[in-house]
Amino acid sequence: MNVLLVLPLVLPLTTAALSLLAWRWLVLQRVMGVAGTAALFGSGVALLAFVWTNGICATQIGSWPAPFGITIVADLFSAMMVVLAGLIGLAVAVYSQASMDSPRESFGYYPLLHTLLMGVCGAFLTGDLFNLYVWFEVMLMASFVLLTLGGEPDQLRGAIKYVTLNLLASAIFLAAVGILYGVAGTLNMADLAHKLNGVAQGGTLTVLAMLFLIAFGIKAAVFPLFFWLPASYHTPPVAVSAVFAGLLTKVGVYALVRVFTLLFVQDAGYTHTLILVVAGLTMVTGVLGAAAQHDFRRILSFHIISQIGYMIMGLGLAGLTGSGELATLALAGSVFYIAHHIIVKTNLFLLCGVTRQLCGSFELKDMGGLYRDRPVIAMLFLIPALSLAGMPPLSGFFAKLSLVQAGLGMGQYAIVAAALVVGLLTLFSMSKIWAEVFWKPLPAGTDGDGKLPKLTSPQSSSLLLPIVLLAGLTVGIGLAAEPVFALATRAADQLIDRQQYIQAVLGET
Amino acid sequence: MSAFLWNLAMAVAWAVATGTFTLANLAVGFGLSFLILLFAQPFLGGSGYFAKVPQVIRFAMFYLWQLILSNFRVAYDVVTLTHHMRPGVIAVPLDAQTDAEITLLANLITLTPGTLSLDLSPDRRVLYVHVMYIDNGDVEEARRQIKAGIERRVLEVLR
Amino acid sequence: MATVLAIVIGCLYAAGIYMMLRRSLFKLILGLVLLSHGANLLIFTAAGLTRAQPPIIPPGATVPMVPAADPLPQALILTAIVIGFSVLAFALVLFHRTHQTIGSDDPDELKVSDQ
Amino acid sequence: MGLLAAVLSGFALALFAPGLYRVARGQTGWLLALLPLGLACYFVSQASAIASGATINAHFAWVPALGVNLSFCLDGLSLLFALLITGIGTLVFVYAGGYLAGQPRLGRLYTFLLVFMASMLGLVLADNLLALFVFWELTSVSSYLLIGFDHERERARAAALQALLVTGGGGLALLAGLLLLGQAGGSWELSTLADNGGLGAHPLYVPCLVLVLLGAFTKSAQLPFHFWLPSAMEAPTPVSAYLHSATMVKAGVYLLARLSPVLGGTNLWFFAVSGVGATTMLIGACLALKQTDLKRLLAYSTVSTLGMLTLLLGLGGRLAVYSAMAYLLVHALYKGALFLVAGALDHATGTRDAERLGGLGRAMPVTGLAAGLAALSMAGLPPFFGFSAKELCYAATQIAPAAAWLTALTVLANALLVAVAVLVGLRPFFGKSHATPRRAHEVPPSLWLGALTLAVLGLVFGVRPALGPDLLVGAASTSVLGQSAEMRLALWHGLTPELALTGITLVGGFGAYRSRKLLREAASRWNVVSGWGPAGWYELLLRGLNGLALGQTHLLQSGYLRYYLLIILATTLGLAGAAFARSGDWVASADWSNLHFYEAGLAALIVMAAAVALLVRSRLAAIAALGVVGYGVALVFVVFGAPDVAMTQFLVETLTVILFVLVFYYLPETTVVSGVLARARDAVVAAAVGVLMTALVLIASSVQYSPSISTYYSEQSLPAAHGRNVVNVILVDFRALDTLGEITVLAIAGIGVYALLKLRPAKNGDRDSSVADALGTRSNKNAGPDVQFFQADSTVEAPK
Amino acid sequence: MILGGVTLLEGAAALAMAMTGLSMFFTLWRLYRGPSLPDRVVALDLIGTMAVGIIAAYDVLTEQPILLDAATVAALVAFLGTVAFARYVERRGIE
Amino acid sequence: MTSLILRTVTRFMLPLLLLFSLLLLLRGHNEPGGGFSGGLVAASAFVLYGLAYGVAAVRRALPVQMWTLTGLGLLVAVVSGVLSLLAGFPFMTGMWLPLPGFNHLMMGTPFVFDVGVYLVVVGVTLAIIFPLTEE
Amino acid sequence: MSDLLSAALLVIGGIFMLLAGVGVLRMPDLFMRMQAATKAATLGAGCMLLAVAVHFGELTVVTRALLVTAFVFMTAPVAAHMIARAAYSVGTPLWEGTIADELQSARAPDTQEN
Ligand code: NA
Ligand code: NA
Repeated sequence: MNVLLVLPLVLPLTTAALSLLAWRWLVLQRVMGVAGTAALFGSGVALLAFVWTNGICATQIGSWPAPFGITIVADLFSAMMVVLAGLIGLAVAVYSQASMDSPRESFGYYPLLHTLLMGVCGAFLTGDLFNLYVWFEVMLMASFVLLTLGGEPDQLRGAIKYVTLNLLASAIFLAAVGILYGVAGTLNMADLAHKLNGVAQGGTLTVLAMLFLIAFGIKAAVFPLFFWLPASYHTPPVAVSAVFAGLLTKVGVYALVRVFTLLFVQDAGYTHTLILVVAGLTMVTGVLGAAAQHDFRRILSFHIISQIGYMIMGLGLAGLTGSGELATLALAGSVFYIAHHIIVKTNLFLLCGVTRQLCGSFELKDMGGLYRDRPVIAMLFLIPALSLAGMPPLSGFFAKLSLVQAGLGMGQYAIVAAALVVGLLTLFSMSKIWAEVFWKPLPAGTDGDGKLPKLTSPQSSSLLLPIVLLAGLTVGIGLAAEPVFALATRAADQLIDRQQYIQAVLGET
Repeated sequence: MSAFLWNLAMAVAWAVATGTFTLANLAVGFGLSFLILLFAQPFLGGSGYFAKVPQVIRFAMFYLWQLILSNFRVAYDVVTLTHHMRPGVIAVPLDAQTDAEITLLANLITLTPGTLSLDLSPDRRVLYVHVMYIDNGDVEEARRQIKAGIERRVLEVLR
Repeated sequence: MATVLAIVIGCLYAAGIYMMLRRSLFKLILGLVLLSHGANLLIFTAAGLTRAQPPIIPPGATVPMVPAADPLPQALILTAIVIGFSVLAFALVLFHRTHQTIGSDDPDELKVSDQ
Repeated sequence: MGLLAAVLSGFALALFAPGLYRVARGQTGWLLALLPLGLACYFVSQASAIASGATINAHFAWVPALGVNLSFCLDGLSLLFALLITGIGTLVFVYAGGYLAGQPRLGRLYTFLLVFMASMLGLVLADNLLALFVFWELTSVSSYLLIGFDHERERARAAALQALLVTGGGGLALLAGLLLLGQAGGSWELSTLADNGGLGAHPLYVPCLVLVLLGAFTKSAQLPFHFWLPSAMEAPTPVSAYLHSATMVKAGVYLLARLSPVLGGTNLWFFAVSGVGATTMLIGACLALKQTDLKRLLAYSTVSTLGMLTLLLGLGGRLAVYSAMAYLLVHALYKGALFLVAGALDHATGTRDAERLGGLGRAMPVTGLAAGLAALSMAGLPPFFGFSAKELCYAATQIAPAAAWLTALTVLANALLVAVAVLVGLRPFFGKSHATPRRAHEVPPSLWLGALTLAVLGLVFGVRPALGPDLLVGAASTSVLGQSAEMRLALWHGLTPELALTGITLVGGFGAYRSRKLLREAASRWNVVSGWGPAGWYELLLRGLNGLALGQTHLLQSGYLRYYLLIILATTLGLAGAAFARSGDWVASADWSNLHFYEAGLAALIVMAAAVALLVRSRLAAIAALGVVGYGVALVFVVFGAPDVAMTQFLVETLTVILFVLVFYYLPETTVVSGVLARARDAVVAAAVGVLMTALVLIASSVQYSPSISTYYSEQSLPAAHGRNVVNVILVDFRALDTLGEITVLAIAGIGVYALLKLRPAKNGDRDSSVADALGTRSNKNAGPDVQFFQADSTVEAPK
Repeated sequence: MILGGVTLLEGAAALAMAMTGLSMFFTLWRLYRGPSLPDRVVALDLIGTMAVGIIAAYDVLTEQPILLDAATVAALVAFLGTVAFARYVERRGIE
Repeated sequence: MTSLILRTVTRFMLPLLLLFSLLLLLRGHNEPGGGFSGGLVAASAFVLYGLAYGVAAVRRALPVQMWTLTGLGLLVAVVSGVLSLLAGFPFMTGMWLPLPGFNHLMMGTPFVFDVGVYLVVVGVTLAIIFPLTEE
Repeated sequence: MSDLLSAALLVIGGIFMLLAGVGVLRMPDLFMRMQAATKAATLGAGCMLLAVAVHFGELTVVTRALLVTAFVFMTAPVAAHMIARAAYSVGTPLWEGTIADELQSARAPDTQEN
């Protein structure tokens, strides 16, 4: 257990350090890139299996008992997130073999990827609020560098906004942590939950909750704090966009879920209603933003925002109910949605990169002809695209279904209506891409005779392997939704039953 | 120099032996060992160390006096309303040759209120000094004061 | 004392924010630095100030002299300072390169990437 | 098991269709038709059992936690639909092979057709509400892909999108409706819901009904959602025949029939369903006559007929339901046939303009025969099946509330449809021949087989209802009604009012046919109005959506960093302020006592240095002032017993200043100054943030919910961690993980700075060229002005 | 406010701190006014040196010799910053 | 041409500062200091040397690559934590050995960790500042 | 006795500091500001550090205090020299009362080249 819990931190960091030492040996870095992420994925799966059988488990770093040391703790939710991080890391590492240019590779791409994953996993696993800040910064710093790696003008333009707004979020987060320590005298989240239990509703804690909502809301890109995302996600190489799209905002969502199920539940009538309002507005503004775009990656970027709305919708619903079947259903919906979304969104970005290689552009108007000439890629696109829009029987349908069921069950009709309408608009958006990129003939004059270039064999296998894998998962999660949903349900149960978490971290209290 | 190190080491040994690490005790140890070394000089072979000590002390007194004097002069100008300064940049031809000599000289000049080492000529022969009080506007006199005063004494100590 | 420091913190935040809103990348980053100073002082102050000995155990003792300052916020601030420095170093160079590339210090010139 | 296999076999086969097509080429259609044929045989074999009141059930758990299960139930209603789907499916597969022979992407068409067929089967067999929805959505998607088969044409893509959005939108309403239904009825199984009886009194009834109806009406092209169906005629004809006349568009009708025991029987049901149905029936028929394109004629007539079916289901009762089932069957037969004929005509002549076709009977005798039979059935001439079904309809309308009005409307609509039947089924084969783009010729058997089969069945079923329709219609209406309708199909019921109405219909129909040009002219004057019809609304909605999206994006994602910051800060202030405002239990005490002069001085120094940094013009002066702020903060740390922090702060501050100097030392100082108002606004926001932070710090230093954990560190530092500097022990032992993360951040920042400075894109590389090209050369040549900071000239050597 | 201390030494230390602090404000004014960049660099350097002095006086005032390390570092970095700034002035010129 | 005075003083101060940085590192566990401030002082020393003699001179004098230093530091830090894992304790549990010959002086993995911090700080600070000066 | 000595050193140091502050405020040109300020401040800091050494008297503290003092005295003139040199080379104006500038005349020929 001690080993399993820290492997998701130790493995990427070791790989990153070794990659730094192998600064000049690119081949070695590439091999370690795939091997390291594969090992991370494997360790994540082992952790998930362990938590599934043994319940929430924790290890006290440095053997210092909680709440004095830092606790690394995995419940099903965080273990699942680690698995997904490993999966996305692996997919992107394989994809990068063919898609990443060697100048970027030789300026630290692989160490950066590993440290990014380390930050992400750390954020998922830590049981300490300040330590969470540290992992956020690890992730953020790695993302800054990955975003700017290459230094193209658009990358720099986007990065300024990305960096500034995220630093503002960090500053707010740090201030909130400082004040929380000031009033509660501890940083361990389980200990905080334990100590804040008896604290009166509202007041100072609600103000603090708002600060955390803002700080994590910026990271999660919710309305009206999402500006950094559409400003930057379309600028780096596709592999980078893909890993960002899959993981970064989800860490913000994870943090929101964590603190708003564990710490800030005293004033749920206020805070969680607010979350629900934010969820609805996020869905709508995100999807409308996508509708205004004509660039493949920008459309996908705005859809991330829209989807974040769904993820926190379950959180808001669950908080309003407190406990019981509907709360579990709502939160399970969020968990399921996150898992589904990470796989699907990453895949869409990866596909977007392939279409870019074939058509030579990200602009819809300059693309086309892929359905006629590359039916396999077209079908591979259709799977995540339809899943994103919530079409049955793919993963997205069940994710949306559970949220809508919970919402209707609680009589929260407005948010359900928003969720359904936004689903339709997402479908509209995906069909726009489908019609323009796949159905429409390739515009003449772009690449001469309107013929698409060929991918070389090793190139195409490294590009398509992760796509096929992720598409298979999307279908698989849909067809075998029951086990995944059972996982989500148990994860939600653990989140709602705070005592389990507190007990696992603090021991007998 | 080794004699000085010996002296120092013996002072520390004294402190260890007596078991009290205070400034006063160290000073006592230093003084005692200086005397021992001074008397042991014929047995150990000659060293410039003992000749240097009075020079160093004399230089320190001189420099301290300069420091106090010029400080009062500058302080007077700082706190009074009227300016009595007659500033100027003068070139001081150097007798000092090694890096250490030049650096020490320049730093000591700078450290004294009223004079400031501005620049060294590329051939290291001339040090340009900003002087705050050129008495009676006599540049040559100011130059002489520096050469005869501080430079001579520094070189005395170092050579 | 906490009151005075609280006001200082407020001033640092206000100054930082005001500078970030100016039309200059340079001032933007200056504002970020002020903000991180504010955050560090905030952690220090919010945890409860004590005009006390450093939390260092003197020779012969087994615990620090009483009263000693709370060591935990100090450790947190140290971490935050280092992280802030890393971020700042990167951001500075990023702004520098952007300035070189765009040829302007005005953040309004960065619009293009959004539209 | 049989039902599951029946549904899944289509999906499974779909995967292999393209591969099969590569092998079997022209024979693929025949081969694939074996699957629906086999399934049809299977359903036929179950028919007698079903008719005797039995059902076949199958249940497979899928996602029980969400109520989604693959439970199937084959009853009379499902059987009727399943036979239509598989039977007509068989003919369509054969037809498609001939119609699209040589088309390179025919394999994919087969795939989508198979997916559609399987989904449609699943839809009508599903007993689980959510499984039904799953298949419902799958039909929408496969319909989208099929309508867009000719995807290189803009119009085909637009039509596909339209169909997808309209039916998809309805689908989402349906989802909500079904979920409410399940919630209200306490079960996800249709059979259980039906057993539990009507929900008319349930508080959720109204929203539930409205949402379900939205789903049904969009799918079945009821007004005002009908417009997607004519547009969908962009699909290849086999698709139109299969999806858009015989099966998919009837899914809505199926749903109404299926749910009428649960949701029917109320006034709302009656008014909503039959009202919409009647309107659709009439308007559809009117619009049909306006058309000259064969397929659009048929499409509008389908809209009209779907309206009539809806009307009948809205009326409810034994007769209405029975007649609806009968008419549903007969419509599938004749409309399917006519679509296939229209396709054959198009194939043979190269045009689908009804007015440009004529006298083809000699060139295309078999097709003509099929067309004639189907048209007569459609017109309702005895002894065709159409006649008996229409009689039943008239009988049903006459006993409905507002019988006179409804009957008149039905007769009027039917008369117009008679005209359509003549126009489509008879006129092209009689009279003068016209010049056509292609020289007319008889089509191959694959193209007439389907039409002829369906048309002949229309005649046979009319004459001998016992051969099938009797049983099917009876069983279907039994499942809808929950009891037997106790009726039989018959050609002759005596001299009834219905017979008279049929006569009127026929006469009126021929009149309308004769005067169709006049009618069209009259209708064209209407265009002003109909231009604003639902299709226009759709366009308007899309344009409005686009405008809204652009406007919103322009407003929010403006590209101006300072607006982003302002919005985020305003949100922070708003949320925190609101939280402050709604509860007054927070304490913040300002404590001025016990303040040392040097502390006050330090505070003043920091604030003033910050003010200098803010106010001073020169950039370097601001940097120096920033350094002073840092030193001041470090002194605060000194004063409050934090030497470690102070040391680090001094070091970091100086390095920061050096970095600032290095970065900004040659940049020109051209700063744009905002206007007075903007500055005032920014100042207000900044001040508010400052006040907020001050308040928070004051609260934090006066509120203490629980004692701090930090005494532990002081006590354990020496004995357990062997260190006297507690802060350092925390950093490298108690909370070493923080430090591990921290040095990782530092290392990444190092890479970042290095890469930013050393890795640059080629200057002239345009943005669109591939990254590898743009970054192909590692160049330091483009690095700004060539200034060396440390070393003005490199003549100085390092010392030995 | 508590001004000064009880003993002579405390009084002297407090006085020294007060005087140093006051001159820090004067220096800050010079930093603000300039007029030339070197003036500002001088001001920054001075503030560093004054910080060393303040720490030393505070050491005596509060009997905390351990703070000397902070003074050492302050002295080091004040020097480093000034040298860096001076190198900058040489390259960039006067403002 | 940099100032002779600066160069002379720098040459004198470099070893002193490096010594000071090691002192900070070594005694950090018991008195103010530690890997981070120690590393920064060491880096400052090199920066000062760079200011006086030019970056190229520092590069010539420092035999290791910045990335090697950084990677090595990270690796040392991780390994110091993993050691306890191998012994069956949680990650980063301090493991102490008495230093033979010294009373009360212990050598432990937290110290090794601090050495890792020191290496990373030196490597990164130089990796940040030197390329910037070569702009 | 040592208390008296360190108190005196502290006050003297404070006076030096104050002189530095007033000097940097009042002197008419950069070079004289430096003359007045940096040295006074260095001496002031030195006095205060000596006061620490005298006050505590323990070896560790004394050596440390003396080392810092030495460090300050070693670096401060270098820093002052660096600024002055840089300031002069970029043409920072001298006070109008300046009576001689021999560096200017020495440099005259090569300033033409630049
Ligand atoms: Na930060
Ligand atoms: Na507090």
